[in-house]
Amino acid sequence: MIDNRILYIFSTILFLIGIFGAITNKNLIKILVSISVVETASNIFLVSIGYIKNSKPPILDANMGKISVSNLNISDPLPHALVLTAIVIGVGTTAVGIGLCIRLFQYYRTLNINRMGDKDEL
Amino acid sequence: MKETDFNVGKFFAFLFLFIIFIFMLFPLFEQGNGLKIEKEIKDLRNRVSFAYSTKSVTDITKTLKESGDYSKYREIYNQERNDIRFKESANLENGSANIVTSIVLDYRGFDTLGELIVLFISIIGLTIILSNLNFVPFNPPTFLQKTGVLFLTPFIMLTSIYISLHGHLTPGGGFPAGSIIATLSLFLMIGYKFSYKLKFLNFIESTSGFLVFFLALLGLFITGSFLGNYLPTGIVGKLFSSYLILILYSLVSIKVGAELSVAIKTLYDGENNDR
Amino acid sequence: MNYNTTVLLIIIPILSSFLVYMPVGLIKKSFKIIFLATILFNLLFSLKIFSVVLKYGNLITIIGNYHPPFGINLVSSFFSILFLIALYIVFLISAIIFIFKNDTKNNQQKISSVLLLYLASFSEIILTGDLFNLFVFFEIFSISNIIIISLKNEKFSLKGSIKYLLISSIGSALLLFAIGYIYAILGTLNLAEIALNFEKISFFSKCFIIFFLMGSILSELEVFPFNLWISDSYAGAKNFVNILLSGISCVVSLYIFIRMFFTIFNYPSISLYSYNFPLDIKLLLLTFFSLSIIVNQLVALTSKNIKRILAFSSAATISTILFALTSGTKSGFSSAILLIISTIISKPLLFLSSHQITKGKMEKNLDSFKNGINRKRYFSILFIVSAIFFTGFPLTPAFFGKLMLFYTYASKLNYYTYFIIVIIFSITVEFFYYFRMIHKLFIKDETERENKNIKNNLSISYFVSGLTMISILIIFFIFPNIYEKVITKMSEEIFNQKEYIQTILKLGEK
Amino acid sequence: MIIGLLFYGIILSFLALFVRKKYNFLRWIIFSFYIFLTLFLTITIGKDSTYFETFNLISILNFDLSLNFRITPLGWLFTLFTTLLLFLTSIFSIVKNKNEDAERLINFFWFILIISNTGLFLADDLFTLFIFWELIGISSYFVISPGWVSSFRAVNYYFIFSIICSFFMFSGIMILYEGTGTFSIQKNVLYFISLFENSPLNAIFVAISLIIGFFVKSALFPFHIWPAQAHAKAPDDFSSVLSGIIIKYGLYRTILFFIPLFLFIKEYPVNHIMVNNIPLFSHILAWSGAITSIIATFLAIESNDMKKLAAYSTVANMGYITTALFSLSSFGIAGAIFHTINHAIFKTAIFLSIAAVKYRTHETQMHKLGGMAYKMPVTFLTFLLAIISAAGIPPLNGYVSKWMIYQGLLSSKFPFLTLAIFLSSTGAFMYLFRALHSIFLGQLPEKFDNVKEVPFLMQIPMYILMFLMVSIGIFPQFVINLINSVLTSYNISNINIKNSMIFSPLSGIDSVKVFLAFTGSFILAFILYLIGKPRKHVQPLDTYTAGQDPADFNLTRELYHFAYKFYGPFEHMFDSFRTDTKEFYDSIERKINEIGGYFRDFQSGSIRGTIYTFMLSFVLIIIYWWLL
Amino acid sequence: MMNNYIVRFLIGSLTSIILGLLYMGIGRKFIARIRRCYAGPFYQSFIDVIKLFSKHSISHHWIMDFGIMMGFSGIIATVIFLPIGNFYVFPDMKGNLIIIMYFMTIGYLGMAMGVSASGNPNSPIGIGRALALMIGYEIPFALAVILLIFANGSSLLYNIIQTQQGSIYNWNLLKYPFAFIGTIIALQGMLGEQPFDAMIAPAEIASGPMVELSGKFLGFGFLQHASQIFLETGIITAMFLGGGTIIGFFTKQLFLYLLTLSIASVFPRFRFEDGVKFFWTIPTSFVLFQLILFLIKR
Repeated sequence: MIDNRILYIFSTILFLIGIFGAITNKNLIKILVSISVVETASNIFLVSIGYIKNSKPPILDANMGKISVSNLNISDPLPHALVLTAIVIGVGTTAVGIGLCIRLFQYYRTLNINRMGDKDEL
Repeated sequence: MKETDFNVGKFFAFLFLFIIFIFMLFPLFEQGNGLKIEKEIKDLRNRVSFAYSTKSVTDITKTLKESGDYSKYREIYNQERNDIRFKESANLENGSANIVTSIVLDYRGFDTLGELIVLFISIIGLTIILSNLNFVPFNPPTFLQKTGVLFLTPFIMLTSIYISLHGHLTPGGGFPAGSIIATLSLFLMIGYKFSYKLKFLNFIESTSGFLVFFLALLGLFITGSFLGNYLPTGIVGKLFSSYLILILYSLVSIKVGAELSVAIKTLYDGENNDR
Repeated sequence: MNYNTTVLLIIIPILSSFLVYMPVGLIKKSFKIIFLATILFNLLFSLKIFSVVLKYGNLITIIGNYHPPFGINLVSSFFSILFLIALYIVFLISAIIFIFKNDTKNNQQKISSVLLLYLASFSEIILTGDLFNLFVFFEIFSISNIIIISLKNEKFSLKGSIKYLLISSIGSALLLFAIGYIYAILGTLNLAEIALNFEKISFFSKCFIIFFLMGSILSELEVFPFNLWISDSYAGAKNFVNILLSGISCVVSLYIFIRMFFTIFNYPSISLYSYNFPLDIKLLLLTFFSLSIIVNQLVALTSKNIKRILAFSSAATISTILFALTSGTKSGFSSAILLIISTIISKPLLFLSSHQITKGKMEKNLDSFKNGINRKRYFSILFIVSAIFFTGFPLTPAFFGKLMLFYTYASKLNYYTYFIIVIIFSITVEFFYYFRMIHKLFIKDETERENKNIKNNLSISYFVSGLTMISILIIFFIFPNIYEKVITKMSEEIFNQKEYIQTILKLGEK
Repeated sequence: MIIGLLFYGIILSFLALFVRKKYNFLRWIIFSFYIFLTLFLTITIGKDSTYFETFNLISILNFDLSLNFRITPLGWLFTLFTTLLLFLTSIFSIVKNKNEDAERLINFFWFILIISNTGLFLADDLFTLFIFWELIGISSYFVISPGWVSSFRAVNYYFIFSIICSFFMFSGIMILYEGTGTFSIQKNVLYFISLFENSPLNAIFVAISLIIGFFVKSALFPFHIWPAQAHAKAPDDFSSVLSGIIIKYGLYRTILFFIPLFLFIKEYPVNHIMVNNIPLFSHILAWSGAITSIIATFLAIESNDMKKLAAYSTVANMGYITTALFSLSSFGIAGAIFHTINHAIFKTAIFLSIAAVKYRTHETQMHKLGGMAYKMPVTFLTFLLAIISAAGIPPLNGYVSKWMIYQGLLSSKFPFLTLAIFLSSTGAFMYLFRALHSIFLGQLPEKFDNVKEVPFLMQIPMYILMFLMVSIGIFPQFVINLINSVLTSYNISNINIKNSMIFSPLSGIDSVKVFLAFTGSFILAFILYLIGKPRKHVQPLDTYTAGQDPADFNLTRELYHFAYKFYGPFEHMFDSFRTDTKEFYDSIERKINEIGGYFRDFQSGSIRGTIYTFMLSFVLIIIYWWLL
Repeated sequence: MMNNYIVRFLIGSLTSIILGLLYMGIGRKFIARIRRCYAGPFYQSFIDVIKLFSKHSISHHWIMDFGIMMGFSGIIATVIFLPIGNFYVFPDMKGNLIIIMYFMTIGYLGMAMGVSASGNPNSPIGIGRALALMIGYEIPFALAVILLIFANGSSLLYNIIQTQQGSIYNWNLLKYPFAFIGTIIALQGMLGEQPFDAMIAPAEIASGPMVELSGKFLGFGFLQHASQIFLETGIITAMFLGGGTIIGFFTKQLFLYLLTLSIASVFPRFRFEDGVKFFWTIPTSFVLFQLILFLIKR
């Protein structure tokens, strides 16, 4: 029942929820959280590409025995590798974001972006 | 946006996102010719990762070299090849049982090194941004925290070492192991307010990073291309099988552990009160 | 031809950034030398590679002994290496300024390692031949941008960097979506192979890929709806950061745009046709970029802060470059290259000299330019010369760029010719606010107390870097046919996608 | 040899820049020496149009850009009279700029102006024309506001207009270049004419791009506000150059392009709308000239600043010239060219005398001046002769060209255009007399009692100009022969002239006999004057104050000088429909600033706006694509 | 050939002065008759001129003398170009209309310059009013001139007169009646007669320009006014009444002058800006109507 299209639709919905959160939230931390939601949505999409119906994980271990060219019944390993990197990138950006939030809070005494002096001196 | 028309903003946001949602759905329900996302994919035949999982990249490239056209690798996929048996086949291309780790460190190793730098630069960024910021110190550790930390630390240490060493056999590898080490240092901070000096952590971090890249650079001088595998690959499935991946992944775990603990330390009690 | 050592261009800076970051006593003292040594190494090594490229044509570097469709590869072609050399020169200049300015004493070590990683990331972006690798290093590039902008730790730089962070993280998510989509359909991540069978993709997925790829690059390219971060980050950033931002960040994203559109989507002959939703991509891009030109120029006209004016004028020039590229003809491309050359040369100099002129003043708006000619005579002359070069005085590269631009839109582009009015509007506005600034230099400032003793302590680094840039400007003014050969060769290379694929996938010829 | 001249000029300009402040006059002597050199060379080269000279700059990206020059009769004529007048103003400015501040910069940019002036007129291809055109735009801008405290506002309209017109011209050139493959003017003009057949849309675009330059540079109707502002702020001797010469460049370029076009259409009106057998487009241009002259005249009548008055009169004269030019009759075109020359001469005379008055009194408001004639007779005489020739009164040169313009207009049956020209020329007499009265005649204010005549060096150009006005007025045949050579080069029928007797289809005049008539009647009046009893000199105030001493009613001579609202009631007639075009441009500027401000605030708005617009723009692209 | 011109010149100028003064005398008698009182003999104006030239006069500056002389010589120079009957001072330039219109302005300029040099504020006010009025009546007059030039294809008065020879029916008066009416009203303004004499009104601005003139300068003013009458009536007769032989020409001129005087003695004075408004509306519409008729017919 679960095939690529359903996964694709699921990840787009998650993506849009993340963006909706990023747009409508007032608090900066909540925005950063919703952005990490967006990151995870893209990661999920990336993993869902490699999904093959009732296939085994791409790790050669005892009970799988051998990998033969003819019946290669494992899911695509490449997206897994890509996701590994994408997660860390998500972490990186959120880390820097949090640092900036701390500094902004220390400056403006509030995290509500509307009151962060939008009419500054130009 | 003023406070009042906030929910109007919400409505509009919803409208925009609905339009984008429709746009994103078009590719699925499109009749026109040309490739598109199918319902489900049968096998890895038309993908590059078929060669990765059958560890047959070098001899595919050898056959392609004669024909001179590298773009026609899909036809050569169904050539007969001896299959890889767990704990028997030896001296393969990279000898790691976990194919994902083989891609992560061997076939597309450069991405992981890039990822390493991402983490490195974001932590430096964090320290630069939060430089000389004084934090409100946490209240002293309660009894519960002390005993809990005391009880948990050995087990955490054990799992992180296990994960980092078995990177090429079981899922997980350098990055999860590093994050576990970081949690360890967090517990120590919470429990005993003890943390290594920042200078020491930075030193470990930069040396391990330097070593990772240096070893990779050795590949260039020995095997003629950067990140080339100059160590023997051993028997698939054994603990000591693909030596280069083993070394690299352990260094990565040390580096990530040191880095994340630096990050946690700066977030925890600021940079300057370096006890 | 395989040439595996170009990787050093990327690895050496990374190794030295680790070295520079070590809190060891020995390195603490000598990290400046290491820093400059790596940059010089990069510059010289890229010159050597350039000579090899001239001899053997495009070079391919294989990483990990796995040939391209499987492993990651770097491509160093005539077009990309020249870009690299130009960017290294600008980076060297801003690095000199950064090193010899001794105010950020404490974390100068950390910042220099960030800069080295910045250097490694943009050289990787320009050289890479793999899509996911481009994404990873593009992320490093944008994170380092965020960090550099937020160096000054005061209101504007923080706001600018947080805005930039938000946009670039959403952009990276979009880019990931696009990469996943391409991999799902074509099964490969290698740029050459994607270029080879990009035609086979169906119409809507092609639009999906183009839109999502564009989404992530455009925010870097400072096109209007996406460039909301410029005004705060340029105004707040330090001076050498402005030079980096205007000189390198824009040009790198331009390179990605050119590489994406011309080699991968094979832009001029892209076939985007579907029965009920025909997409005329050229018209869409043209209207989009002309809108952004107009808006950027208007904001530059009406803003008061000097840095903001220069920032938006550089944003407008980049939209003009994109405007020229969308014409898709050879002359359009050569005008784009000419404008890029003029931006790379004169924009950093503008920032440098305007910073020096408004050094003493508290707020950096137009009035602080007053009486510049006798306060800081050397830097005002620099400012005037670079402004004239930037706005396209006859016989300067910018002038030839505009000449070619008019020529492209005058020729057989039927009703597109009337987009030229946008260009005329932008040139007039540009001339106006540049000459207003120059005019302000000459005006006597009443408010200034005549304290004769303001010794303008001419910092050597600014003097030297200003001198080098001016000499480059003059050379380009006197010998225009230096860049003529370069442009013809570049346009040939860009416009035949086959040759790019040939070098990587060898397509049957021995 | 022309290129040698230009390079020599550049070297001299830099040399003049480095001369120290003490030797100011040395700088201006170099300046006037250089102009004399150009004048001498233009005369010696003569009119043979085979003289071709090229200097290739670079050949880049299949463009071979080169400056090449050719002596065309029209170009030669324009160079001759412009360099002559520049030489005269340069003599005048030697003394004037003795202790001016920031005049080092003025001298440098004025030098560039002169170089590009000769370059422009002798240019043979469009690229050189464009380069010098842009050089003029920038250098004249810098001379007008050379860093004085005077704000940038006064001159920004002029600056914006000149950039717009130079870049529209650039796009026009590019379209032509794309068609013909070369920049040379002859080929491009022929191509431009043939363009109307095969791709009318492109042709109209090119035509508009060239016409805008003409409208802007010669300050026709929608753009007629910049001369007044530019003159008020320009250094006094430069304003004579500004209105004598710089305002003619648009005219020169239009003659190059549009006269052959309209004449061609006149012969073969294939599918063009013809209004009493001239193309509709030239009809519109003629009418725009007429409207400009009327508006400028009424603005001049109102203006109280003498430099603004002279500027508006320049705009009015440019209006006559355009109307005459686009009536497309041989007399009309000849009259237009002759009137450009005459206008340059008497306008320089007016401006030099105004500059002389300002040099001595540092005052430009007319009602504060008065009675200058009693103290500065030579300046008064030049101003009087200039007024007579500007109003077109017979013995002097203004009349001959106005007469030719009337012949041209009447012979090609334009009743209402002639009426408009006639209205504005009588109006011209009104404001010119006002200037004469309120500056030179009437009561001399106390504070100007010790005003002396301007030094002799400044008087030399005035004498030469007076001589020029009178000699051209009496013996116009020398100038008309030159104009005939220009007409033959455009194969328009020549004006038949037999030593100072001009025959036109409607009537003929002999300017020598006109002069004889005037001198005869003057002698008669003088004889009558001698018959009458000798007169006694009396102080101006005696009769009026009937013997009482004005001092004890504390009335000063200044109060008796009626000059402030000279035509007050007349001006009130036009109060109902007084549209101030400057107000119109200011509103445009405010609008642009507003929009720019809106975007600027939008840019630096709060952080949340960023993501919102990011997604919004995505949606907009999709909607735009869906609508497309 | 030279003396031939001098003789012709003297004939032309002296006739205009003498006849002008004659018309003024007859006119003065004519107005007295209308007002039912007695005026001096018809040669009264000759006596005034001789008296004025024999009295001492005062001047404020040599520019004043030069100006008054220039004014008078301007009018005389215009008269030279006027066809007196069929006698022309310059045979090869038979009365060019455009020259005449422009020469008239010299007269005004000279007078104005001399008078404003006198320093008296009243005179420039008068001159300002005169010039403003001039722009008023020049419009209908110019329109009539344009009409006639279009009608017979040449701007020489000689040709205009030739077309009107023969019977009274082909006078331009009958061919273009409305144009004639417009020009008559314009003539009223040119001569500065009653409805439009705000510029020299003695009651308002102490007779405006003439306030400082005394002795021979006032004499010059008189002569200028006299030859101006002769000139303007001469032009109108040439244009509309087909100037016949010498005597016929003079009688027509007198008739026109008396016509203007009769209008003058009946109407009060216009304010000069209302005068300009009047000129631009009523007479201009007459002549315009005639011109449009002519254009439609052609």
